[in-house]
Amino acid sequence: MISVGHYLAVSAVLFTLGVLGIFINRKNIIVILMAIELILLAVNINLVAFSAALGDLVGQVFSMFVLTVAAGEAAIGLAILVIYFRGRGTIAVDDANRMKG
Amino acid sequence: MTEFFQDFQFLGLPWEWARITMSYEAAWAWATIAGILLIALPLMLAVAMIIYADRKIWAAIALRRGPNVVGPFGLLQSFADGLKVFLQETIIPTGANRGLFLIAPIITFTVALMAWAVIPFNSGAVLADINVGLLYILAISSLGVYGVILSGWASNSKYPFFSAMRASAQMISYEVSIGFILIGVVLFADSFNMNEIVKAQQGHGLGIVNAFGFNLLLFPLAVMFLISSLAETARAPFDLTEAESELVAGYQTEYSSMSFALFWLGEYANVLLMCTLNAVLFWGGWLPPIDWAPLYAVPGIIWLFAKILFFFFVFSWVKATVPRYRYDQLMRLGWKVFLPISLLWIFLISGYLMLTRYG
Amino acid sequence: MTADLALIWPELILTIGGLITLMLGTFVGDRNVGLYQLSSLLTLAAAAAAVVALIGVETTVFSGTLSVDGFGGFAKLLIYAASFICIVIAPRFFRGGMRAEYPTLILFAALGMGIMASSRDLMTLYVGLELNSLAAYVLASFMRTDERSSEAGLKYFVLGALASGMLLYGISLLYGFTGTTDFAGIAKVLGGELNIGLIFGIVFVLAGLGFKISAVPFHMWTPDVYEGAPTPVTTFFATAPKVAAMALMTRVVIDAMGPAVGAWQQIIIFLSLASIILGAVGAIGQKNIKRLLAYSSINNVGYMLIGLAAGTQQGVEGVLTYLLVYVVTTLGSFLVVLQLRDDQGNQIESIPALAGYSQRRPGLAAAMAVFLFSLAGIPPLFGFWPKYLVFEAAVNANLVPLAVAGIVASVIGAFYYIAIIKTMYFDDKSDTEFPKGGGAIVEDAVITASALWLSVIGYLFIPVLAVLSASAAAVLF
Amino acid sequence: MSGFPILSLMLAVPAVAAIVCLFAGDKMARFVALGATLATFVLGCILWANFDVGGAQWQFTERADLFGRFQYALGIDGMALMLIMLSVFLMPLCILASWDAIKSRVGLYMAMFLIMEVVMIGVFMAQDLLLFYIFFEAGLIPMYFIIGIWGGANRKYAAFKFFLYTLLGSVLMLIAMIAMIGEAGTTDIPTLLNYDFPAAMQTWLWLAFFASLAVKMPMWPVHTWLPDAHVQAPTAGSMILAGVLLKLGAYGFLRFMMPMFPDASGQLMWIVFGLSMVAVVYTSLVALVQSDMKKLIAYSSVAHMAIVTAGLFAFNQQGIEGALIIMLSHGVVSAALFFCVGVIYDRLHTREIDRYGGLAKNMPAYSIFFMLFTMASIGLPGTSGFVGEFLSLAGIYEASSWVAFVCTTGIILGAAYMLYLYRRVVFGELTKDDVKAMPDLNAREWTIMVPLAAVALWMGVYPESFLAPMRGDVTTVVARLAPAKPAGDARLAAGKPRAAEAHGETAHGSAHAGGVQ
Amino acid sequence: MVDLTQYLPILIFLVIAVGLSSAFVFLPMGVARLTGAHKPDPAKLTEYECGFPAFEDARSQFDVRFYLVAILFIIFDLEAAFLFPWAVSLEEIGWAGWATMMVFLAELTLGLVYAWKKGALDWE
Repeated sequence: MISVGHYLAVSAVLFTLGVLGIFINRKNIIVILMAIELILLAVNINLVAFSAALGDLVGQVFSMFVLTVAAGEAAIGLAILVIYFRGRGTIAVDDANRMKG
Repeated sequence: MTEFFQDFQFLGLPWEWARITMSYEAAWAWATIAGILLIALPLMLAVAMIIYADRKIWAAIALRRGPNVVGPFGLLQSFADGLKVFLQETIIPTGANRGLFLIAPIITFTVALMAWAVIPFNSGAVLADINVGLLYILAISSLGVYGVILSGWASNSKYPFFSAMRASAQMISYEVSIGFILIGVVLFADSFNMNEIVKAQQGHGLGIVNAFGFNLLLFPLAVMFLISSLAETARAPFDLTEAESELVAGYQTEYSSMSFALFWLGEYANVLLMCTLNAVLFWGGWLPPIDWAPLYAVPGIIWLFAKILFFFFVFSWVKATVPRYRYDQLMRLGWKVFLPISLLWIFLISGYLMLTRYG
Repeated sequence: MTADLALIWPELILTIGGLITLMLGTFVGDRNVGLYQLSSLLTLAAAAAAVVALIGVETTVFSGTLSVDGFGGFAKLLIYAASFICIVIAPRFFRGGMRAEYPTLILFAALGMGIMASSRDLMTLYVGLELNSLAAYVLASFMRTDERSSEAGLKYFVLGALASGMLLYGISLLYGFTGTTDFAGIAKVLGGELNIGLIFGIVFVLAGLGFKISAVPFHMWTPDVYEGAPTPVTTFFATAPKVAAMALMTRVVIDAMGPAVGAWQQIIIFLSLASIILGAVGAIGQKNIKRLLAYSSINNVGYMLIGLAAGTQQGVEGVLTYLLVYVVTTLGSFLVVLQLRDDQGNQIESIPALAGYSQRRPGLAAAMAVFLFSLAGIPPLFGFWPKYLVFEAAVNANLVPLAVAGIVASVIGAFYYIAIIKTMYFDDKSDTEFPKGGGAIVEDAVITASALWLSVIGYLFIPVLAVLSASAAAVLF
Repeated sequence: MSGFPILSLMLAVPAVAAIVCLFAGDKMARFVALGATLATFVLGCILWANFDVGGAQWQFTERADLFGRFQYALGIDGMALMLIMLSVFLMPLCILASWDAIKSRVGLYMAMFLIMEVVMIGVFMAQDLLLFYIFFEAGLIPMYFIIGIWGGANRKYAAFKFFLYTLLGSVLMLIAMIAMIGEAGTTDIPTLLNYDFPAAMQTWLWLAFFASLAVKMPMWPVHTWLPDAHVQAPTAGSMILAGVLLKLGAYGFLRFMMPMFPDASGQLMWIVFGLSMVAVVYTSLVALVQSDMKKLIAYSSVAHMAIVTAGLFAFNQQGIEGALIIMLSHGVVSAALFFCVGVIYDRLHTREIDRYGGLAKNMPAYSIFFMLFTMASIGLPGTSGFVGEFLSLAGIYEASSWVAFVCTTGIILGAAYMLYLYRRVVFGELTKDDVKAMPDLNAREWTIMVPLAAVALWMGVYPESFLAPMRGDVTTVVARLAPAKPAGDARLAAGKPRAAEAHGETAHGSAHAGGVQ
Repeated sequence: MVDLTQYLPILIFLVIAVGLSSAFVFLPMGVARLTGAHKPDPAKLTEYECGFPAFEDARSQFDVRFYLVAILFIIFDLEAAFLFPWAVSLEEIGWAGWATMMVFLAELTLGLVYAWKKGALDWE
């Protein structure tokens, strides 16, 4: 039978992938957006797994909040990316260096 | 699951024998696989036949004869086409992403099949009787966008690309209104389980009519859902994704052989699915139209198929008669008409239910 | 529940007022700056009045997810005041580019920050935080055609989202291993044996919150965002969200993690020291004044964390006083930065261009000098007092090495502050003209008032501040 | 005088004047500043006149609970009175000294000086630890501006160095103060003076205070900011810096470190002695080779302050009284010397010693005053320097003969470099044309020189007027230190009365202690 | 824990469906090689471009309105996620729950109004 530990392991892997995706990726900002979604996905897996294990609905309600907020976040991220792209003409991570110091 | 076994008994297979000779798990597994094949294979057959039907209806309205050479009345036309594409060469353009290019049709077709897992063909005759069946369908049909957009992207060709962009924008636009429309149904049925939704329609209209659609509150939703399902499957008059004059053949332009055929199969499977959803969600599914005992003698699956065929006829009829929308009109309809109306309707329906049922 | 609604009037007012402002902008048009400006300012004033009306109430609402208390009230008043100023100063900065979204977003951010400050449940914490962050991301990239603005927004978004992700991951672990999202419930469990899951949860939550208050090592976004964002937005970022995030951090640390001192104190101490030192060192050699103020904010956050690290009521009082003084100072200094325009009306952000500023605009230069000395914590300017309070709390909590390290690093900090004063007062006049009449009366009044307050006059307010911060901090203990 | 808040008034007059100056025109600012400083001086004289010598330790106390956590508490004892007098006396002279020399941003300049005055007398008046700290630190800001804006070519560097050095020192003192407040539970200085801190804590507190005050003093090796600051500061800035600001450190030693941490002072006095010994010799030698007049005088200040610290840590009446007199004397004399440099700097715009020579011929009055102050700096009997040096050396000798020996060497070296300076500037042939063209003192310069000279002589001839108010306080400190006082190596023995029938002088030793009376 | 066995048929279905569609894609490719229909040549493998070689990369910029639609979709579709659990629990949560959701919908509508007035819903 699948236990909470298994879910935790999966979510930890996803979370790590997401964080690495943000830090290692040097090419495309869209990938960063995806990595962020991956992190939130990991969180949701955690929340739902805990919720089920604890027999407590709070985790699932929380995951709904995460879900919707993630949607808002993705929308805003995409919007900002679009205006960034329109100004700069590139979405490469390394090109986001107009400010230095 | 017991119900599941029982409901397939009418097919005359010796299930009892299977249960004697095998362990429960093995019998369950074989029965499930058989059930899946019983859904998938007839579905493909049905798709072949409705492509033929589509062409015939269209031809008839245009006062043409349609396919009439292969087999009696041209009945085998689709099979001939199928055989032809099967033997064709699969061309993958040099600039394409090979992997994605081939995965796209697989996704489209897989997804088109998967949605059927929760469709109730008769009382309890569901492959997976999950409590969030409707959500599952929403989720699976959303995945269809991936097939479209991947095909357009992977082709690395202008027309497929534009077509894919258009198609996905169109699909997600209408998905929004579909989502809100379905809330209305769920409010009335008080369940996400497809079977429950069907059962909730028993005697819904004045105690005799087995359909949500005759409810004055739900009828506008039924109409909007029908139109949205046309748009969602990119059927005429919303077939802008493959508007030949602008986009050649849409996102499948670069495809050939069986990969090409898979898009067609998937598309028609989706059309059938949408017809089924119309039937199940608003028009009583496997219930007879009138809540009158003799009618229940006819197996539910027959009623369902009849309703599906009716809606398919409507689809073809519309395709043959309604002129194509412009893209801006299409978007306008989705965002400025259906979305506000469905938002309003959620308010109306939930308010009505609070006053009458729960208040 | 209806009774609960009467206790969240500030939030309700902000929600409704925000929506009204948005609709005004939508239907009346962006040209009518005065109208939506007025509605947003009235909203903030009304919300602040509601907070004042609720003084003395100490209870929880909505099944204990939000608390109505003096601590939240203190933070909210500060947040609303800062937001108020940031709305007032905007039209002159954006000139033709002012849109109704600006006050709307500020109102929604203020709403989110209010929720942050009064949350006592992980769920309200998250919702408030995100409401604030989402509005902030958009604000950062508010000047759509400006490359730096959009880049600032992008960086803020990416790192902010990462921070929320980490925070959430920590929250999910805390929830899973304590079985509740309620701060008090969490504290009860943390009072017992700590397992690895809980430790990870605490670390991730603190890391996420560390991002929001821009504590080192989670500060990377701060200089870029401060530099790139439009100046009124930077002003906003440097003030209100700092208050909210710091209040939230305090609540989480004291209320939810209180019993697990061993687990969080080390982290806070590390964050604090790293922020103080890096904030001070990083600022040296900066040529852009907004960037420099960003490092200054990192540095100051480090000092606030000293008070938090003490974990005592005295420490929290110090943090609150610090926040208040810091907000006043920062508002003042950014208002001065806002007035730096050349004769074409272009914004000037380069520090070398400030050479000889004291001869061109003596009043503004004097005010800026007051703000900078105050940020550096040099007596007799009032910036000294909150620093004293946090150090006192740390010393009394037996964190003498932390206090010593912090105070020694403050000398490094003083170096770059006085370097700007050097530029303004000692250097020969630069070519940049700073035409007069740059500031509206309101801005001049705010600058004058805050400069005066931060000079010796502030000391007269210590008794008031002490009562305020003590009654606010007492809620947590 | 009872009840009248004269101390607050003394703070208020220059503070208000400073604000007025900020907004006034150049000419107006000069007169406002002069008027305010003179008014403060008059108030100071009233203060002295009403000071009850031998009365309560703390007089003119004012107390107002304005700040909640600490008090607005003012009050003075004899030491503070004398140092306040020094400040208010020097201030009008400083304003006069910069009357013509400062041409740009006069209002700001005058405001900074007036703030400086507030801060300085505030330090001496403060009866609350935090209030003291605030005043103590506040001095940085106006001095930073004075050096940085109106200083010489390298003024920015000097201003930075001054600011950061002194800040770094004083922040450690702040931590110590916090710990003291936490331990004693009060910020009231008179209470703290009698509070016995645990011995282990005393050591740390002492070291923290020492770190701060040693920089302020300045003691070797943290004195390096001083020559830079002096050289770059305008004349009046140097005057006030040498005249008063350096005394803040010594005041801190005497007010806080010694009475509050007597045990630690006893244990760690070797640090002070060691550093003082090095300083007195080393800085004197450095002063010998200076080619810049101001730098030379700055190093001489460091040497003098080293004698002050050594005298203070002698832990006996003579040593401390001597140190106090040196402080006062040095306040007057070094300010006067800096002004002397300023006078010729205004004329020739250089401080290079080699650029001058033969001034005795064309500036006789100037030469006389310069000579007087040089002698006072050396410690010629009859001038203020002699009294202090003699007393403190006597005290030091009682504590340690070796330290006394080294300090005496320093004083001899001091005579060497000061006379060498004087010879090169004033004597010799008047060869350079531009030097020949220099006029003698004008009326304004006379006005400054005369009071300075008068006080230097007064202090040398009748020091009792200055010692009397302070004696009681010194006794208190000595009593407080007595338990911690280590045995000296001087093997003092009470002199044997020659015979009972002689002049009846029974206590020759006590006459020794009394010094020149 | 929730009984996930209900979902097992779906998993099996997924395996079969993927197998079936992969077979449909890859089998003809093999068959074509066997029958000799597989005869690629460069002209055949170029992408369709009305008869002449492609001028530029097909994946160049496209209309920003598509992004706008995507953003609107994310917002509206996922906010609907709150409606699903609400719709089936109306009985338990009563008028308070109903009113809360109506407030939420009202705000959502205001969002729609805003997008509408700003022209985000206009394709032209």
